[in-house]
Parts: sequence; C-alpha cells; structure tokens
Amino acid sequence: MTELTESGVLEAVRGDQRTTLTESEAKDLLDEAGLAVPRGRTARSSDDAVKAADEIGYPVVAKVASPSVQHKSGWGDGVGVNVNLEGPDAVRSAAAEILEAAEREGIDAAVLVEEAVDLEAGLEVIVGGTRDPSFGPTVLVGLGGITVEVLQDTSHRLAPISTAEAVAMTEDLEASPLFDGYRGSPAVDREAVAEAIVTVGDLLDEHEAIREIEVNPLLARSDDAVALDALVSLED
Amino acid sequence: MTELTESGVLEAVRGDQRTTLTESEAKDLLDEAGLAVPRGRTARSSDDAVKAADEIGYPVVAKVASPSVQHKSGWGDGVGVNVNLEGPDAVRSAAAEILEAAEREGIDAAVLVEEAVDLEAGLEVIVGGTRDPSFGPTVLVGLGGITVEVLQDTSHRLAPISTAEAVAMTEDLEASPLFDGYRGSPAVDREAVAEAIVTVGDLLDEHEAIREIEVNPLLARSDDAVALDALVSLED
Amino acid sequence: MGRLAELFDPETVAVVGATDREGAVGRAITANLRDRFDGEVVPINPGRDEVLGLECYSDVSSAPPIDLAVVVVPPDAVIDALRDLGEAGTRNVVVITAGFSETGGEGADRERQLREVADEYDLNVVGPNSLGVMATPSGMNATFGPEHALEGSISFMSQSGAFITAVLDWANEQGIGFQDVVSLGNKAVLDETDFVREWGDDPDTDVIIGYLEDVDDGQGFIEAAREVTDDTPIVLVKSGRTDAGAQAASSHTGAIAGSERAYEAGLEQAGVLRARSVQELFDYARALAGLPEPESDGVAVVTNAGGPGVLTTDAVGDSTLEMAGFTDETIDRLAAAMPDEANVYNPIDAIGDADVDRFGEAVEIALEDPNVGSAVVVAAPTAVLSYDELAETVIDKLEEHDTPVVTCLMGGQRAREAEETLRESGIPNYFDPSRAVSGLDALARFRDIRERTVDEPERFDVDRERAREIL
Amino acid sequence: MGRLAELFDPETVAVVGATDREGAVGRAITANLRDRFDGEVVPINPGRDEVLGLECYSDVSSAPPIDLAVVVVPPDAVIDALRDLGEAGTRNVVVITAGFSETGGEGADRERQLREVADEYDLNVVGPNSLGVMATPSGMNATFGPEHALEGSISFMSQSGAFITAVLDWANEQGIGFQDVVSLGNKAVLDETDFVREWGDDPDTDVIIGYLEDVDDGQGFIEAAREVTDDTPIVLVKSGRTDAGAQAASSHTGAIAGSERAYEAGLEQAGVLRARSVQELFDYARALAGLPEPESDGVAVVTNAGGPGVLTTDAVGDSTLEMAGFTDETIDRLAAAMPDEANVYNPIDAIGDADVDRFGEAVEIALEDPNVGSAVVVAAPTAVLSYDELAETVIDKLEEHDTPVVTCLMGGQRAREAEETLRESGIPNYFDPSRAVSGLDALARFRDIRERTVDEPERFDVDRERAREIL
Repeated sequence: MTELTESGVLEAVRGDQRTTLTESEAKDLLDEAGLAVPRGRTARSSDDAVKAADEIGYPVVAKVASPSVQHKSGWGDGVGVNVNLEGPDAVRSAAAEILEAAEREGIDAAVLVEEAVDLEAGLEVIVGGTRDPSFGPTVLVGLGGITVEVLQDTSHRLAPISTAEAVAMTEDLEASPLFDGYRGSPAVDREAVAEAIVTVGDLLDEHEAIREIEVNPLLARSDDAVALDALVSLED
Repeated sequence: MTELTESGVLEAVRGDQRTTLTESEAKDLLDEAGLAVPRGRTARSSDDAVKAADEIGYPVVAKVASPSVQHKSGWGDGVGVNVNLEGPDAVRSAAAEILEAAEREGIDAAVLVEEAVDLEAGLEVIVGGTRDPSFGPTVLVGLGGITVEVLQDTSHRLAPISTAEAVAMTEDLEASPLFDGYRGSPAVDREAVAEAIVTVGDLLDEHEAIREIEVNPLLARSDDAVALDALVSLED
Repeated sequence: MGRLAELFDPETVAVVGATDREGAVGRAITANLRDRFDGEVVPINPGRDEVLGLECYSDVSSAPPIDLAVVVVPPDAVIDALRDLGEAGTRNVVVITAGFSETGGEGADRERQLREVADEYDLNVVGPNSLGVMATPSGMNATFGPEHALEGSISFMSQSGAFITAVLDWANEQGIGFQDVVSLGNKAVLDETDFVREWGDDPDTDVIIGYLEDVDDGQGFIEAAREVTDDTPIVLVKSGRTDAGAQAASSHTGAIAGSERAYEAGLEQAGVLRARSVQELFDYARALAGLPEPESDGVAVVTNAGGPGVLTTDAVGDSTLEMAGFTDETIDRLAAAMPDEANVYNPIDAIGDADVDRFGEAVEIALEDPNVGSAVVVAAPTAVLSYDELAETVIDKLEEHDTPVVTCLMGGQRAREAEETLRESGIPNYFDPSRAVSGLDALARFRDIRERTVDEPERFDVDRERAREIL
Repeated sequence: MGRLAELFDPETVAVVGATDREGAVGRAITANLRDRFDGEVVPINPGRDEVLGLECYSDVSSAPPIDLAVVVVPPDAVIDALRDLGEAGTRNVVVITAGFSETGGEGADRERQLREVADEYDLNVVGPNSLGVMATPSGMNATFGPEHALEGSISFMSQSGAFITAVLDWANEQGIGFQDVVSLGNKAVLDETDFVREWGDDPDTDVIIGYLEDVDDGQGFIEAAREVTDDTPIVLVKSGRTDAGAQAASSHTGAIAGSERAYEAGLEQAGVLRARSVQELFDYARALAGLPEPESDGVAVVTNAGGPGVLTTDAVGDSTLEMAGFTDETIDRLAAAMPDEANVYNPIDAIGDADVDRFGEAVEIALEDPNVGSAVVVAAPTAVLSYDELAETVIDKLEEHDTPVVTCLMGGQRAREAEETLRESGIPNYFDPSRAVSGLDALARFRDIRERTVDEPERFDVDRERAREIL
C-alpha cells in the first residue's frame, strides 16, 4: 500500500489538528480521483463570491466553508446553506450573511460557491467506504433518504472492486428498480454510480490515512453521477 | 352481513354497468363513513366550477370527473388534473379545458373542484382493503410511493379490526419511524391513519357489494389524515 | 369436553366394510383396532361371520350400539352406510373411502349427498378420503396406517394422510407422543375449526398441531383459535406458502385457497404459531408440551464450551428473545463459584473441565437471577462431564425454579441416554443450538399470545348507517 | 499437495510430554495415536522409559526423526520444546498446551515468543490451545478428544475444540466421514487461510468446512478462498453474526473481529457458502461431498404423497432454485406411465399406491427432461413401497443421469436401512423436505460460484496519482 505524501490537503488538515476534511477539500479529492462534482470555488469575500458565481453561471448555491462547521445547514441560524441563488445580489447577500455569522461566532470561514444542481433530475444515492479491522477497505451503496436511514437498504463489498461488481451492488438493493426509472422518471446511469463506488474503494485502498468517505448525496442522473456533498475523515 | 340497500351510489354505478365508483362517489362514501376528504364538489360548467372554488376558498384543485376516465392525470393531453389554482381565472380556464376535452372525446364529464392540500405538510400513506376467498375482508397499510411499490413494505390484517390493532399495523412497517417524524419533519397522527384502516375494513365487512377499496394517497398530517384520492370497486 | 369427545373416546368402534382379505384397507383397520384398542371392536360385513377372529355382523342394525363407525365400503355404498348408521343412533363416523370431491364430477355430487345425510342425522363425519383417527389413551388406532402413536399430550390433525404416516414413524423413533390424531381428508363435514374447538376443551391436550393446505372458513377458524389459544397453543404448518407451493396445493386438493397474505395475517391474528417446516413444527410442539411459561424474554446460556456458547448467543440474537443481563449479585456469585478462566457474563462459560457440580451451580445461579426468563444448557462431551448426571441436575433445577430450560447436550450416541431422561421430564434436547433457542422462542411467543388483549373492533354505527345510505 | 501435506500425512508422530498418568492429556493423545495410527508413535518424556507400552525417549534429540510433533508440556516449557524440535529438523508441530494469548498478559508474551521460534525454524505450528489434528486415511488421531472420525472426503477446521468433539460424536452416529480435522486453537502461526490453501490442493478433500469466530487476515483469506473455490467448495459457520453473538465471541477469543457486514461481504466475495447453524453446515457439506453439479436450477419433485410434495414445493419456492417446467413430451410420458389420479405436473404425485417400479419410472422420466437440473424424491411409508428398493432405484438413476438427486424418505426406523444405502452412494436422505432442498440449493450456489468471473478491479492510475498529490 502506498505511503501518503505528507503534502497538500493532508498537511493542511493535520496542521489544523483536524481529522476531517472540509467539503471543498473532500470534493477536490474526489474530483481529482475522477468523480464528478459541481463546478465551484471557495471565496473569501462577498465580492469574490459574486465573481465566482459570475464565472460559474447562475443559479448557484452558497455554503459556509470552514473546518469548524460540520453541519452546515443547521449552522448560524440557518444561513449556512443557500440554494438556488438566481443573480449577483442574492449571492452577495448570502455570502455576507455567512461571513457575518462566522465573525459573530469567531471562526475562520469562507464561502463555497457552486453551480446549482437540480435534485429532481436524478436519484439521490449514498456511496461510502470505511476500513474494517479484519478485511480492510469496504464500500457501501444505498439510496438516499429513508431507504438507507430507516429501511437500511444497503449493499456492501470489500474494496477494491471492479465496475461490474459495483454495478452488481446497485442491483442487490431492494430499491434497485428505481435506477431503471420509476413512475415515468428516466433511468439513471448505474455505471456512473458504480464508478463512484470503485473510486471510493480505490481511495481507501490506496491511502491508509483515510478512515472513512461518505458521498451523500451522490446525484445519479441519466448520463452521469455527481457528488453533491462529501465527508472524508482521516485516521487519528 | 348487511344486505346492500340498492339505492344511491350503488344504483347509479350499477345502472351505468360500471363496477368502479368515480373519485367523487368514492370520496362521498368515505366521507360518510367518517374519513376526512378534501372539501370539494362537482361542477358541470366553468361558471359553476368558479362558484365552487369561491365557496371552498383558494387555492383549489380541478380534476376531470367522469365514469369513463380512470387515469385522470394522463387523460386529455394532461388537462385532467390541475393543481394549485390560485384564483377564479385559473379555475375557469382549467374547467373549460376539461369540459372541452370531454366534448372532443365524446364522453360525459364534469369537474371536481377541491381545496388544495399541501403534500409537504404530511406523509403519503396508502390504505386499502380487499376480500379474500377464505378469510373475507382484509386491509393493508403502507407508505406511499416506492416503499409500497418497490420495497413492498406493507402490513396486512383481517377486518374488522380495532383501532389499537390498526395502530399496530402502522408500527409493523419497516418505515414506521417516519410516522414519528423524520429529519425534522413533524410526527404525524398514527391514530388518524389507524382510523382510516378501521373504516376501510368496516366498509368491506358491512357491504358485501364492495370488492376493493384503495385510498392512495391518504395524507397523514400532524393532527389528521385526509384521503386525497380513492378507488372503490364493486363485485361483478 | 366438546361434542367430539365421544369420537376420540368411544366404547365401541365398528368397522363398516371389515374384511380378512390381505392388503385390504378394511383388514388393516380391523387389525389395528383389535391389536390395541381397550374397547369393543365390531366388524360389519354382510359376507362374513368372523373377521380376524372377531364376531362379524351383517349390518349396522343387527350390531350392538356403535359409538364410532369407520366406513371403508366402496364409494357408492357410503351414503347408504351413513344413513344406516344415523338410523341406528351412531353419531360419529370416519369415512376412509376415497372417490369424493377430490375426483371432481360424480365424486363431488357424492360428497354433497354425504353432507346432506350428515346434516339430516346430525353426524360428526371425519373425511371422506381420510386415513382415520387415533386416540392413544384407549389404544384406539382406527387408521389403516402402519404405525401406532405413542401416548402424549400433543393432538395432531392433518389434511394429508401420508403426512401422518411419515411423521408417526419418525415421532416413535424420537419418543414424541400424541393424544388424538385425525386425518381430515376432504373435510366435508368436520374441519380444522371443529378439532381446534374440541381439543381446546380437552384437558389432556397440551398442544394442538396441524398440517393444513387450506382453511375452509377463515373467520370461523380465527374466532375458535382465538378462544382456544387463551390456554392451549396451536402450531400449524400451512403449506402453499410460496407461489409454487400454492399452485401445487391447489392441484392437490382442488381447493381455491385464500392468498398467502391473508393466511399470514389471519393465522397471526388467531394466535396460531406458524411453523415453516416439519422440524420446526415439532421443535415448537415439544417445547410447548413439556415446559413452563417464561416470565421474561431474557435467556441465560450456560456452557462448558466457548464456541457452542457463541453459536447459541447468535441464535438468541436471531430470535425474538434476548440475552439476559445479569445482576451484579449474579456476577459476584458466579465469579466466586467458577474458576478464574471462566466467563461469568452471559453466556456463562464454565470451561472445559467443568463437572456436573460446577455446571449445576452455574445453572442454579443463573436461574435465580430475576432477569432470566429461560435458559439453554449447552455442552460438548468431555472426560469429566457425565451427560446422564447433567440431565438429572437440569431436571432438578427446572422443577425447583419452574423456569423453562432446554438443553443442547451436543453429540450422538453419547447423548442418547441423557436425551431420553430429559424427554421423560418434558425437556427437549437438541443437537443444534439454533433449534434449542427456537423452542424457547415458541414458549415466549405463546406467552405473548396468551397475554394479548384482543380488542373488539369498535363499530362506528352512525357513520356506517350513513355509508349504507349512500350506497 | 501443499506445504502442510506432511502435517496430515506423517510417518512418525511424536508426543512431547507423553505420559501414562490417568486423566492426563498426554496420555489421551498417546492412546489415540497408538490405537489407530498406521505410522510410528514416539512418546517423549525424560522421566519414562515406556508410555502405554511404547518406547519412550528422554528428549527430541535422542528420538528418531519426527515428521509431526504434538506438544503437551507445561506452558513455560513449550518454547524450549519448539526450539529443540526445530533443531532436530521437525517441521510440523501441534501445540496442545493452553495458557497463551487467550489468558492475556504473560501468555500473550509467550505466544509472541512462540511465533518468533516458529519463524526462526520455519515451523508449521497448529495452536497453541488446540485439541489437535486428525487425518483419517492413516488413522492418525493426534487429539485428546474422545472420538475417532470416520473416513470421508470432508476436511474440517474449527476455532473451537469443543465444537469438534461435539460434532464428531454426532457425525459418527450419522455416518458422516472426514479427511482431515484440525483444531485451530489460537492461530498463532497457521490459520484458516493456510488450511484452505492446503485442502484446496488436496485431491482427497471434496469439501472444506469450518467453524470460525474471526478471520485473521481477511484479504489474504479471500484471495486464497477465491482460488480454492474454483473447484473445492468451502462452507463455514462464522459465529458472532448477531450483536449479542459478536460480543460473546470477542469475550471468548479476545479477538477484535471485523464487523458482521464486512464478514458477510467478504465471505460472499470469497465464494464461501455461509451456514447459519451446525445442521445447515452439514446439510450443505453432505450434498456437496456426494453429489454431481446441477446443470440448471429447475427442480423436479417426485412423490407418493401429496402433502409432503406441497411442502417440498414450498421449500423450493423459499430457495434460490425453482420448480422445473416439464416439456410436453415429459407430461405425455408421465400421463402414459401413471394412473389417472396421478399428478403429472411438477410436483409429480405418483399417488399412495405407487410401488418402486412406478416411482422409479417417474424419476426416470423427470431426469430425462432437459429442464430438470436436480430432483427430490419424497416418500411417505406405505404398505406397497419398499424404501430399501426405492433407495437402490434412486442410486441407479443418479448414476445413469449424473444429475443430483436427494431423498426425503420420511420416517424413522423404517427409513434407516435405506438411508444407510443411500449414504454409501453419497445421497443424503432427510426427514424434512426443507432440508433436502437446502442441500440441492447449496449445489446450485456452488456451481454459480465456480462459474463466476472475478473481474480484476481496474486501476485508474492517472486519477489515483492526482488524488495522491492532493493528499
């Protein structure tokens, strides 16, 4: 197994005495590993946020980006996540609210500006991976929302795995028919979901420093799958 | 078991050589049996539809009401169901479209105008009942959407049943935790769902002419449960 | 005792169609009765004076009074035979003869006539197309099967005669005994509901078991079963559970059975424990017939063998039961009584060199814990442990505490004698820990059934009235 | 044959710590070896000239060359004994002695030393804390257990010695035989992965079975099992499936096992068939050891008894198999060969008066159907059917068609002789239809495992490189 290069993200995270990557750090990691993520970048001021939004194109989403904030939507009286911002004014005021709330709380924060993705255009999937004491890296897939959390409809495998095996994982799910289209919604790209599973497994397999990865939701669409949020934590 | 009074709805249905009640006939039946349904009435002209909407209060829903139309949302190039009509003009044009489409198709149709119910304010449940050759009336409950159709998460009992037993049915569901509130959505009224199950069972138990009842969705809210659509079919 | 009491406890049994002819069903039944039955056996056949050494009567009217008649005459003579019996005052009849509704057409007509005659004379008719009935206390074996049942407290009905034959040979080997046995046949008159009611009233029946392919009157059965399961457990194999099985059952009996979903709901609401296999049927029945009721769901596992202890714990995890959490006092007492290497948490591992005394002490301490509702004693054979003595110890502990205990004295020949000793005290021994736990599970599930309150459905009279108007 | 071949096929076995003392482990092992082993038994004990009539050597260096040594000396003498053996050129050692990592502290240190010595001398060490090993072809029973295993083609490993003792007594009664048996003990050196590899290479092992509480090196085990299951089935009971069981297992072995989810995924990916109970372990193993591979999932059920036929059909419905749809030709042939009342669709009911000829013909016709991949012969005892003859017929049909057939000749004593005949031809007979079907199910699942293509995961090298940079 490869030794980790003590550079880049890892160094930053370790330097902060953190064991968890921020959303944008996690997305950069996934992006580089080949997983699609929404276009976006981190801005440190309201003006920069508007500039970022202009580059990305509207509508956009603005979220708090800070190592100190884990649960973004509940943070700062609900200003942590702003969806569907249609123009510069909306972006400016959302970014300002985030930065003000951060100042009030005395934490270091920036604003992550991302292209808005239409949830209705796909199926929300969760893809994750962790490390088992006997078996090493394991991966899981499940449908987002209640099917994972309440109905526990998930499929597990050891990593690394092939794309074919990862496709089989999606087929193991009780909710598998939803991938083929349900009540008129179009079929989604099972292969793209499978590739996301493979990638998560490979990351864990390659990097012993990574303890756990959760991509939730991964939005599976008719011709791709995009990671809308991700959590990556490192071994202590 | 009670013999059916050959009067009212049954007479009308039988007279038309139908075995299926229209939505408004079905809802009248459920309403009289004690189940909450959206306020509404059938109008035979655009003007009458506006009058009905004025009485009910906006927003309203307008749907085609005809013994000849089973699948309302797909009917007449999609004019069969119009949700969230905010004012008289919208109601008038929706009703006109329905009546024109009916005329084009040469069928007898009216317009069912109902108060609009916010689906987000509750949990969509399916409650149904049928008649088994060995055991007589049976009832079922499940969560709407994929949990019933794909995951087959349903609970069955023979009718008639007590409210306590019907509550137990909802607790049998894998998805039962959703009734108690999920991800911040409020808990819904399990007892109201149970009473709907009891009512469906009682109707089948009392009326041998009824072959099957399906209330789908029944919207379970924090303090009641309302039947948004219902299908009642009779023995041949 | 119900109206069928005389069916299972007659003083005089007639065989209508008795014969000496080798291989004939009428001979097999007469021989089975003659060999064991405490009462009088009355062969009836117009062509003979004597059958198998018994005086034979030419017809029912010339015979002594008959409490139970077993009819084996050809199909087209059955109706007349029933009429004769009715006229002579006989009330209980078993029709062995086949060729009724199971053959369709003419046979179905004949079955309708049979039902009419039964109705006219108020006859309790078992069958037609039945293997017969047995009642072990009087040694009555009014079947043409090759086996006699051992005496016991399980009453057994089956919609398949072959199922009875197959089970009895096996049960005899296992030492499992029965009270009454009935082959339901076509259920033209008496059906599962009647026998459930009868056995519910029978103080000698501790457990009712059955193999069914359909239930004639679902609602009636549920009503009867609900009452009966207030004190007598009912365990059923209802076949045709799967789509393939349902199709096979329907081609076998010709019955249009209800849907599996309705059966599942109905049997559960009736308080019936449903077994998925023959083995499970008897695993449940043996536990229910022999053991007291558990006061709680907490199970203590006591073993001399770590591995089997873990397997037993897994089986508890799979069941509706749970591993009992011991009190501090129990743990202190176990720690004082056991060697250092022992595990004093549940499962208790008294370790491999445990003799009967140490094993018994561990069981004693466990059963005294208020959180323990039942116990499994799991043992692997060792040089220092006598299974026979362990069996005696377990029996003493069970009797002293009135807490259900099952055993899993693992092994083959080495466990046989202990198994026999345990069985005589009503304690089932299993080779497989998961089966031992499933026996305890059945006890707890039946306790919950007994304790359930069946709410009568409330009627919304006003609303119903209005609904009726609208229809 | 692998590097452990000599462990199971030694010419000379030494018992280091052999003794005559009654009740001593060193006596039990020496006696077990002396009684049956084809090779030479070498007791080693500095205090004796003779043990149980065998010449005893004072130490390893003075003894003849030793292929396998069984060590039963006290814990603090084990390391020196291993060193002596290593120096003397012995490569295979079983350490029976307990008091190592399972006791923590000092014992764990001792186990580390044991591992170091094993490494230094390249010793194959089983244990410590092991019951021992057996190999039936040479009659080698190097355990201190009370049972000798029968000879057969199942090789068996267990992380619990008591599990072996319990199973062997039962297996002997059931007529189930073994090739090699190993009690893994603490797995300080050799573990499940080593034995899976060894038996995978062993032409005399048809099936590998095991009882495990943890897997030391999950990835290594999977890699080995994947290769082995290309032709040898592996069936495991992995305990600690449930939360309660996992807790119990961890307190038993002190191992921090992986999560159940990972085991489930890992064992499945490895091609291991996982049994949930001891009974299931052997139901699978017996079918896999004795029967050919089914060509399709279609099952034919042939019976003389409607009820048990329906039960069998339900069991097929519960399994991964399906009821075979017969061709028109099959149905025509059955209709011509069977009486009118028979059911010629699947399940075939040859009805209660079927003799062996009719039964055999039905089986023959069924096995000739191209849609039939396997068959279950289900019978209830009748006066006209000889189970013994039916057994012979079934054996002939299986051999003729090379299609797997299991039997369910229901009954107790009545079925014993036929069961024995069937067993000798590798056909398992079951009382319960659901168990018969589960045996066939195991065959089909193993066929699917053999036919699987394990895709090597593709590596996205470029992307991975970039991800590494980013971290």
